[in-house]
Parts: sequence; structure tokens; C-alpha cells
Amino acid sequence: MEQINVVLGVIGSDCHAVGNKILERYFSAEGFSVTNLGVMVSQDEFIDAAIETGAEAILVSSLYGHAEIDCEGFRDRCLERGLDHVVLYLGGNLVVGKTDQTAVEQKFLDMGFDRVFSGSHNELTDQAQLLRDDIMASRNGKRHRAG
Amino acid sequence: MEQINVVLGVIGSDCHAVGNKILERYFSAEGFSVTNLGVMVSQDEFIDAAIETGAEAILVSSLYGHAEIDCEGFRDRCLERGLDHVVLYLGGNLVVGKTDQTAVEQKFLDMGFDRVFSGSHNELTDQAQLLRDDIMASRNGKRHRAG
Amino acid sequence: MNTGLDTQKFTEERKTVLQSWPTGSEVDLEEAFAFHQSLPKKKVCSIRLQEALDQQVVLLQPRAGVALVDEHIRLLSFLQEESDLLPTTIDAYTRQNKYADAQKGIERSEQAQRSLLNGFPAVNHGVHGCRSIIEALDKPVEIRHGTPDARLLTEIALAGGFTSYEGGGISYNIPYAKNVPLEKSIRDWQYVDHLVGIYEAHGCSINREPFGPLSGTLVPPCVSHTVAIIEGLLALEQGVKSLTLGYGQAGNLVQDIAAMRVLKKLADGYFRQMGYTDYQLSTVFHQWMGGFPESEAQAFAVISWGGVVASLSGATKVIVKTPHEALGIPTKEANRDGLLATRQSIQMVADLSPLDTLRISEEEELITSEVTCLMRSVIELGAGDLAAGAVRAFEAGVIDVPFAPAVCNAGKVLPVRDNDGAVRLFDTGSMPLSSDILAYHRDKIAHRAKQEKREASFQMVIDDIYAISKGRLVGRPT
Amino acid sequence: MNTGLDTQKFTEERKTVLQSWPTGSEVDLEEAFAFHQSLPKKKVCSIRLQEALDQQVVLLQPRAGVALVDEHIRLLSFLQEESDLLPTTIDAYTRQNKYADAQKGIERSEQAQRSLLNGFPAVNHGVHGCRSIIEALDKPVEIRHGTPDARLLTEIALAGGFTSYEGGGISYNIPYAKNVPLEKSIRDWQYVDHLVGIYEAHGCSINREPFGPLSGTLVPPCVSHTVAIIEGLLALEQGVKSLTLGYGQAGNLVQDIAAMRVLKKLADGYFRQMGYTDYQLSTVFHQWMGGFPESEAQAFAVISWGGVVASLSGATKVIVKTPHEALGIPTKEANRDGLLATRQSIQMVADLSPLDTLRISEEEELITSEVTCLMRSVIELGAGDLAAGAVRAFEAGVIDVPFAPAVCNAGKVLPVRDNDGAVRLFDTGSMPLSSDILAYHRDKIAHRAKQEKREASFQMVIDDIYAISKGRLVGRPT
Ligand code: B12
Ligand code: B12
Repeated sequence: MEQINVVLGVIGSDCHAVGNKILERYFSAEGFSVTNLGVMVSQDEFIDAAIETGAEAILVSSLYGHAEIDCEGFRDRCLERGLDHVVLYLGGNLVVGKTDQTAVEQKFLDMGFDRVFSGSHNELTDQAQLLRDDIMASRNGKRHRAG
Repeated sequence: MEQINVVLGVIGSDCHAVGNKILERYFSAEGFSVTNLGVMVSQDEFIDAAIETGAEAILVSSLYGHAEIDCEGFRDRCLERGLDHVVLYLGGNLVVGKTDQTAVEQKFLDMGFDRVFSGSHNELTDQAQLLRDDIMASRNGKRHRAG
Repeated sequence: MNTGLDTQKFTEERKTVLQSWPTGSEVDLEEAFAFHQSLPKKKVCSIRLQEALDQQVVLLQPRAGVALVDEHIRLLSFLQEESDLLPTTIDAYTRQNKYADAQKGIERSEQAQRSLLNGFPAVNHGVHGCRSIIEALDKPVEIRHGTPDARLLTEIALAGGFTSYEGGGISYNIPYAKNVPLEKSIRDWQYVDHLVGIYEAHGCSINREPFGPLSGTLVPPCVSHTVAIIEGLLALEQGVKSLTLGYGQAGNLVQDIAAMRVLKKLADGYFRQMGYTDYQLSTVFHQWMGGFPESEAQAFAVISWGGVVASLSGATKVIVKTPHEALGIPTKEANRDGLLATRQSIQMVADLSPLDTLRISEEEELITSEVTCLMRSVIELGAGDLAAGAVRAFEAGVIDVPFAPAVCNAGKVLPVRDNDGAVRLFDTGSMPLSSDILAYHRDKIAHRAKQEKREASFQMVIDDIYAISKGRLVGRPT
Repeated sequence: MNTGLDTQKFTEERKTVLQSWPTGSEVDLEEAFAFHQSLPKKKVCSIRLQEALDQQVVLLQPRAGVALVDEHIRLLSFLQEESDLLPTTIDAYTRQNKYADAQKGIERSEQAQRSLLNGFPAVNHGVHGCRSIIEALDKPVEIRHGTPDARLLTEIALAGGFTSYEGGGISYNIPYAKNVPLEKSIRDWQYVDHLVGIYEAHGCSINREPFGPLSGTLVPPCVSHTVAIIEGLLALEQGVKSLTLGYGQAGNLVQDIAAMRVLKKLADGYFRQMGYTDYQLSTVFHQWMGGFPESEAQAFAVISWGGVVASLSGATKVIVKTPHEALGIPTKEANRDGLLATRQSIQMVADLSPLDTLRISEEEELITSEVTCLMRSVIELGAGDLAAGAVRAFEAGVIDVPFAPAVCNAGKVLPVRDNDGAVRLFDTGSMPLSSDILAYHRDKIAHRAKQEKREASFQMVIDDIYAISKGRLVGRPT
């Protein structure tokens, strides 16, 4: 299988490391070449790493509730820095407090993320397959935008 | 203190005996002369006992959820049988299921009960005092009707 | 009276029973056997229990019953996913054989579009109503009730395809009735067990479950165990093959584990002593049966603790309460939530090896000695007739259930908690316990009284009755 | 570096610290001492802890913090009735000293009319903001956070009147930071402890609580105990007098009770060995700190079990989770519900005498030996300087916290549950445990692997991480 590079990390001042370690293992086992930046990653660090590794997707986690603030303008920043076709995924506990998950996901889709996985007990089932499909679509210029 | 007779019991096909034993003790300790008919008491058994003992109040419990059916027409039956001034109290888990307690109490006040104590964890605090007052009012022809 | 019922007399009696309400005519035994034999294994209670015994897991069963068949099926279908065994709880009118009142309840429930009955009136809905329940569901369903004379209900329920049936001549009289003579209820439950025996003889397995918790309120283990063992023996004698003996959580971890451990041992001992070998024996633990706290969060704590103890005590199944317990019949969501909390609790402690404390062993010995005292007396009083022995034992106060409404129960015994929260005997009434046992109870209670700087009294008993609903096990003065 | 800080250097450093954000100028030590001395006893944490120690009861403390002062006071006032000790949980920006980001969060929260911060930004609200909290409430309030460099936060919080303060140079670095050198965080926390020491010297009691649970995920007791003891010693050295050492529930009853029992014994032993006698020592049990189930009913079961174990293990206080744990910062109602369930659980088992099982004693011995191995190595590495020893111990992987984000943590140790659910070491990394201890862990894990008919592997570890959130303690294959 051809190598697909992706960048993984936890955004902002967020220190939640457990899910990140499991995600690294999952996407690696599924055949992706994963650059894991760990916790407390800024937007620019994500983008730097994506440029450096030629990543086709950035997988962002946010657990601690500050995603609304931390993720603001991420898509624009990618575009600014020339990452036109990168697939952006976001997952975790995305807002402060228990909220309707669909509304939450829509909020981040509107921000420019391609897929959003909210709620904590996100079983890792078909995410790798979705990612592969989305990256293929993106290569063909059809970037997936759910919602 | 002058003797006040009251009749106590659990109405209908209801077998819940624990509260009844505690109520007997409580009202006796508070100075009432209590005729306790125990569980599974019909309307007529209550009324018979009240007539026999010259009771000024009938204290009805219903725990099992059938009070709506079992208590229907109790006040009318009292009037029919000549118990014009008897004070009627009702307490326990009065309807099937968890419901708004105020609405429930109103339903039974409308049926002709003088006071209604719903919800299960009815701490016995001032019920004896209320009963004494209501019996006095009833003697003076002013039967208390809450609500 | 303690013999397998005479077949001819039974057949005559059946006619009267089946005629006591129109739906009785729907019962056809041969057709019912065929229906039972056609049931898939997953719907047969004793098969599921055997799996649980083999795998040493605890099965979960809720309580649930509403007035109308369709509504009841919807309710059970909703609960099915989180349950291992399903119930059909019978309404209180049916329990008193007031089928006309139940009919009124059905009609008013149809009008009101909500259940005005506190359970499912199985007799009124008849064999066909019951069958639609069994057919609609994928798990074994049990009739749970509290009926002193359950003959007609049993006829209809068994013909209706239920594979498990709760109750007993003592346990469905003493806590549930007022004026029913014990001879009568025991005799009527011999009918029930005899009918079950007939089903068993035709290869249809019907699990029988005496009701363990009795009044659900500070019942000392020796009292409920003695009743469970007697009812087990009475059932075996009529041909029952699958038995589940029950116990209601008393609240003290040590006493509850000990009680559950000896229940099976003691029962096996007496069953074998009386010559029975061909039976299946499982146990059921009832989560706290006394008054609940009103707050749902606190109720969840009570439920969860019940789940933990069910698992630690090695029960085969657990009867699950709901966060609405103190308030009224639960919504289906509240009922499911009780199951979810219970399963989480059970599974969090399921992997723990059995607790090896000395105090549990001591408590096991105590309960064993107590039950031995009581059973010895019951057997003596019966002089070869256990049923008669039971009746005389209640007359004499040899068995005495606290807070029970039945007039045939002496009602002299008063239980109270000791300083550790175990249920002890404050007034032992006429129970023939040995003097060292009596002294043990006295000392334990004296110790608590001293700690609380007050005399043991009826007020202490009342404090204990309220305690769990007010947030703690022992009713201490404030 | 392991000595009481030099007063002059400390004074110079203080200036810089207080100048790092405008609110620093609000701090006036003399005025702060006066404020503390004027506090009524019921607001002083160490006094409340002493009562609990004397009465052997468990105190309840929730977590709670929102962006705005008034809203935060409303929240704590709401929780006060069901709590014994109150918290003020600090937001994640403040924890990273990003006061400008926190300011943005405050402003956006004001606009949005809901808290966009996951805690209370105490630095931004300053001494006056803190004082209004202390004044509005009737119980002791503690700062709970996760701040590697908490110098300014401590200055403001203590001057603000808080009487209890969580954290430590190791426990607030390893699980909470990525690139902060351990020397630096330990040094910055010596500042914190030194400041607390100054308050103590002026008769103002400030309780200090190292953060026990670390990454909250399958942390073996010996690892967190070693960290707790080191942080306790480092604090005593700076003049701290009231210490609360913590432990996060691992899930297995036997291991958790044993861990809590030895925590105090071990700490007292080391403290005395190092010459400290004049201190108050209490313990805190954290309800399950790993991933929670999403269902609130299941979360209640986890919370309730945590309450039970807190009580059975003799904790002085318990940190309470909420039914919203898996989903997000709880509403105030959910927070209160966690407290209600916890108190009910605690009080239902409070009367039980301590469990007397052999397995608990064995586990106590095991943990004691493990901690002895680790502490011996830390002390050796330090050669008279405990702080240096701690830094070197982390460098060498002598202490190694599983799943921690900090790069100064070796991250080689992998824990996994044994067949009973106790946390054991699958990969022991470089931890200097004796060969018999290593063999014990190996055997325990091999036993589980055999039961599950699979090899122990990272997959088994992942299964254990998910297990509680999926409804059970041990992650068995399905
Ligand atoms: C113990 C118990 C039983 C025992 C009773 C043993 C016995 N014979 O006494 C057993 C297991 C046998 C039992 C059986 C049944 N029970 Co039941 N039982 C309870 C339980 C758990 C506690 C009751 C109790 O003893 N409380 C302690 C005493 C001290 O409190 P109390 O009874 O509420 O009485 C106090 C107050 O209500 C008040 N009070 C009562 N009456 C009056 C009157 C006046 C004038 C005043 C001032 C105050 C007052 O003061 C009393 C003393 O403090 C309650 C739930 C709960 N509360 O937690 C369910 C409950 C009452 N039972 C219930 C039901 C439905 C039944 C059954 C029909 C079975 C079923 N379908 O599940 C059968 C009843 C059959 C029948 N014929 O009656 C329901 C009622 C549902 C509803 N109203 O919507 C309840 C609420 C449980 C539930 N949530 O489903 N039960
Ligand atoms: C363990 C834990 C901690 C540990 C973390 C240790 C460590 N360094 O890792 C400690 C105790 C240190 C901690 C600290 C804090 N925590 Co915390 N923590 C948790 C907890 C209990 C479990 C997290 C976990 O490890 N889960 C297990 C892993 C496997 O699951 P996961 O992290 O959810 O990741 C999975 C999925 O989300 C998904 N996923 C995640 N990202 C992505 C991305 C993509 C692309 C995809 C496809 C999937 C995906 O897949 C992952 C693997 O299955 C959660 C609550 C919960 N979930 O039960 C709270 C929680 C996340 N914490 C929370 C908070 C607020 C904090 C603190 C700010 C303290 C506070 N105020 O209470 C600090 C954070 C400080 C900081 N700077 O970040 C909140 C967040 C609130 C919100 N969003 O509204 C939570 C939800 C608890 C709560 N209800 O309040 N925490």
C-alpha cells in the first residue's frame, strides 16, 4: 500500500495524552504514516509538521473544552500557509459542558473541519476508512464537506 | 387532655404495613386515641369504625398506586352514612408513577379530602398539630378545605 | 396435608378454579405443553439460569407491569436489551382475585391513555394476552406478584407460556395479605406447585421462585431463610424441579454475603436430607427492598450498592430497583437506568476473588445455627407434615416476620441494627433460638445502644426503618 | 537544591513573580495574614480536616470552576450544602500561565453568557476576586488546578484567602505539561511551599495537597505513592504543616483499600525518618479518574463505587466525580447529584468495621516493598538532595508514570490489570523493583493471559483503558 502521511496532535493547552497515544497506534496499525506531535500543539506547529512531512491530513484532538477558542481560524491558517487540500479532522470533548452533539459538530464543520467526532466514547471503528476515502477525494479535488 | 378518637388504615387492596405501624405509634404518642384497622380496609370498614368509635377524623393511607380508584366517592359515602363533620386525611404514594405532587394533591383535595400528604418520604413533623386544629375547626363547623 | 396432591381431587378442584373467571376456559393443558416444548431455549428460564450457574455470572431482572397488553409488550421490549430475564409484574387487584376491579382498571387505563393499574392483570388478559407477550420477546419472562390464592393466575400464566413463576404459600401470604389463613394459602400454593410438577412431568421446565424478602423491612436472614427452605421443600414435594431461593439485601456487607453463601448450602442440606436430589437450585438477591431515598442520585447509590453486593455474594440473579422507587411505578427510562447502573456495578466487581474475611465466616456460622434452631422446631411441630409444621410454627411465633400485615403472623419480633449495621433481634418474640444466640443478639444491640448513648427502643427501630431513605444504613440519633 | 529556600533570593524572585501580571500588585502579605487570622474556623481547611480525622468520617469535595466571579460564587453556593470542602478549579490557560488567553476567555464568556473556560481564572480576577469567593461561602475552599509554574497563582490565591492548595512539582508537571523541565517545576513548587511556610509561620494555616492520581489511567499505587511521599517531604522542608496525600481509585477493592492504608503509614515513616514530627497528615481518595461511561446511570454506578471504597479505605476526604464526566464540565445539578450519590454510598458503609481479609494485608505488604525499592533508589540518586534525587529518578526511569505527556517522563512502563482487576506492571521499564516483585507481577499477568487465552499485549492495555467506560473493570476480549 502506498504511504499516506498524516499529522496527529492535541491542540492548545490541552494535556490529555491517553486518547492521543491510542489514536497514534490505531492509525499506524491501519497503515498510515503518523507524525504524532503529542499534546499541547499550536495551529502553526500542526501546519509546520504537515508541510514538512507532506501530510495529506491533520488529525486534531481537543478534550479539555477549549476547542472553540483553539480551533478558530485553523482552516484559514492552512490556506494562508499554502495547505490547500489538507483534510482536517477533529475529535474529542469539543465544548465546555454537556451539549447537543449534532449542534457541536455543525459548529466545527462550519469552521472548516471535514469531519468532526464529538462525545468522548468515540470507538475507533471506521475512522481510518473514512480518512482514506476523504484523502482520495481530496486528491481528486473533491474535498469532502459533511453537513 | 380530652380524648380525640381517630381511625387509621390503608385503603383498598393495599398491603403496605410499615408506614401504618409507624403512623399508629406517632398519633398515639401525640395523644390521639387511634383505632388502627391495618391494611386492606374498604371505605365502609373505615366508616363503620368511625361511627362505632365516634371518631372525628379518618386517616387514610394508600401506597400502592390505586388511590384514584379506591378513594373515589369517599367523602360522599361519609355524608351518606351521616358522618357530616369527619375530617379526612390522605397520605402515601397516591398515583401510579412519579408525578407532580401538587397536581396530585389537588386531585384528592377536589375529591373531598381535607389534607393530602403525597410523596413517600413524608416525615412526621406537624401532622398531629394540623389534625388537632382541623378537628377543632370542624367542631366549630368550619371544616378546613385546603387549596 | 404435606403430600403430593391427590390427582383426582386436584382435577376436580381445577374445574372450579378455571370457572372462576371467563378466561379460565382458554386453558388447554395439552396445547400448553406443545407451546412450551416449541419455545426456543433462550426463552426458557431454567436454561438461562443454568448457564449463569455454570459461568458464575449474575443475571439482571427488572420489575415491570402495566395495565394493557400492547403497552406491556412495548415496555418489556424496551427493557429487554439491558435485562437477562424479564418480568411481568401483576397488579394488586389481581393479586387479591378482584378481577372485576382489575377490569375497571383496564377500562379506565384505556380511557386515560396511561396505566391506572400498578401491574399487568394477566387473568383478565387471559392465555392469549400472555402468549402475545411471550411471543414478542426474546428472553425468559417470569410472573412476579404477591397473590395468596394464585391458582387461576398460575393456570393462565403457565398456559400462556411463562417459564418462571414467583411466590409461595407463606411468602405470598404473610407480607401481602391480612386475613388469609396460612393453611389456605399453603394449600393453594401446593396446587400451584402441583401444576408446575405436571408441566415438568411433560417436559416443560417451569422455574419456581419463593419470594425471599418478605416484608422487605429489617427481616433477619434466619427468618427469610427458614421460609425459603420450607417453601423449597413444599415445591419439590409437588414435583417442582427448578428452584430459585431469594434473599433481600439487609444492608451490612458482611451479613449479606454470609446470608447468600449459606442460603444455598442450607437449602441443599435440607433438600438432600429429605431425599431430593434431582433439582436445580439457584439464588436471587433483591436490591434493598425497604424505603428508598427520594433523590434519584441517592437512589442510584442504593441501587449500585445492591449490584455490588449481588456480585460479591455470588447470586445467580439480582432483582433491580429503579431511581423512581420512592416515588412511584418507574417510567421505562428510569427502569432501564436501574439496570444500567446495576450492570456497571456488578461488572466492576465481578473479577474480584471472593472476600476471605473471618467475620463473614462467623456470620455464616451464626445464620446456620439460627436456621437450624428454627427448622428443627418447624419439623418437630409438623411431626412428619411440613406444611402443618409451618402453620403451627407461625401460630406459635416460631417463625415471625417483622412488620408483616397478616394476622396469622405473631408480629412480636422486633429487629434492629447493631453498631455495624447488621440486622439483629431486639425482641426475639417466641422464636426458639438457643440461649447463646439470644445472648449474641442482646450483646450486639447493647453495644450499639452504648455507642449511641441511648436505650435500644422502638424509636431506634423506627430510626432504622427510615435510615436508608434519609441517606444512611444505621438510624443514629442526630 | 533540596533545602529551605534562601530568604533573600526568595524575596527578589517574588518581585519578578508579582510583576508578571497586573493583579500581582494586589498582594500585600501583612494584610493577607490579617485576613487569614480573621477567618472563622469553619472556613479553615486544616481545622475541618482535623475534625474528620478525629471523628473518622470522610469529607466530600467536588470539582468546580467557571470563568466569571459571580457565576462561580453562585455555583459554589449551590454546591455548598452537599459539600464539606469546596473547590475552585482553575482553567487550563491559567495553568499554562497564559493569562492573556484567559482574559479572552473571560471576555467571550461575558458576551456568550456561558463559561467558555474550563475553570476559574484566579490570576486574572486577582486578590479581590478571590476574596469575594471566600467571603461568600461558609466552608473551606481549595484551589485545584494543574499548573507547573504556580508561583503567581499561589501568591494571589493565598492572599485571596484560600486555605488549601493542591499540586506539586512532580504531580503538576508530569501529567499536565509537555516540555517543562522537572528541575524547573520542582523549584517553582518549592517557591509555593516556601510561601505556604511563611503563612504558617505567621499563624495562617494552609493545607497542601499533592495531586495523587497523576495521569489517572492505570497508575500502579507504588508509582503514585512514591511521588506523594517525595512531594510531602519537599513541602515539609519549606515549612508546610498540613498535608493531604492522595491516591486515585484503581478499581480493585483489595488493592485500593491496601493502597490507602499503607499511604499514610509509609508517609509517616519517611517523614519521621527525615526528622519531621510537627505536621498534620490526612489522605484523599479520588473517585475513578480514567475514562467514564457516557450513560449517566452507569456513571452513577462508578461514582457510587468510588464512594463505597473511599469509606472502606478510611480516606479523610474524597474527590467526587459527576454523572456528566464523560461528556463535559458538569452542570451544577449534575455536580450536586454526584455529591448526593457519594454521600449516600459512604454513609451506607460507614458503620462497617474495617475488612479483615488476608489478601488486603498481602497487598499492603506488596505496595510497601515496592515503594521501599523506589524510595531507596530516589534517596540514593539524590545523595542528600531529595529534589535532585527526584529529577534523576525520572531521568533514569526509576519513577515512570504511565500515559503521561511530559517528555521528562520515561514513558516505558506499561500497566495492565491482573485477573482480579488489580493494576500490575506489564512492562516495568527501568523501575528498580526487586526480582521477587517483578516475578509476582509477571505471574499475575500470565495468569490473566491464560484465562483469556491470549498473550498479554498493548491491545490488552488498551482494552483495560476503555473497560470502565464500556461497563466493566477488566478489558476482556469479547
Ligand atoms: C416495602 C415495600 C413493599 C413491601 C411491603 C411489605 C409490607 N407488607 O408492608 C412489599 C415487597 C410486600 C411490597 C409490595 C408491593 N408494592 Co411496594 N413498596 C415498598 C417500599 C419499598 C417501601 C414502603 C415502606 O415501607 N416505606 C417506609 C414507610 C415508613 O414509609 P411509607 O410507607 O411511605 O409511609 C409513610 C408516608 O407515606 C406517610 N404516610 C402514609 N400514609 C399516610 C397518611 C397520612 C394521613 C399521613 C399524614 C402520612 C402518611 O407517613 C408514613 C410513615 O412515615 C415502597 C417504595 C419506597 N417508599 O421506597 C414500595 C411501593 C410503595 N410499592 C409499590 C408497589 C406497586 C407494590 C406492589 C403492587 C408490587 C409492584 N407492582 O411492584 C406490591 C403491593 C401489593 C399490594 N397488595 O399492596 C409502589 C407503589 C407505586 C405507586 N404508587 O406508583 C412503590 C412506591 C414502589 C415503586 N416505586 O414501584 N412493597
Ligand atoms: C484522564 C483525564 C484527565 C487526566 C489526563 C491525564 C493525561 N495527561 O492524559 C488529568 C487528571 C490530568 C486531567 C486533567 C484535566 N482535565 Co481531564 N479528563 C480525563 C478523563 C477522565 C478521561 C480522558 C481519557 O483519558 N479518556 C480515555 C481516552 C482513550 O479517550 P479520549 O481521551 O476521549 O480519546 C478518544 C476519543 O475522544 C476519540 N478522539 C479524540 N480525539 C480524536 C480525534 C480524531 C480525529 C478522532 C477520529 C477521534 C478522536 O478517540 C480517542 C481514543 O478512543 C476525561 C473524562 C472522560 N472521558 O471520562 C476528563 C476531561 C476530558 N477532562 C476535563 C478537564 C476540564 C480537565 C482539566 C481542565 C481539569 C478540570 N478543569 O477539571 C485538566 C486539563 C488541563 C489541561 N491543561 O489540559 C473535561 C473536559 C471538559 C469539557 N470538554 O467540557 C473532561 C471531559 C472531564 C469533565 N467532564 O469535566 N484529565
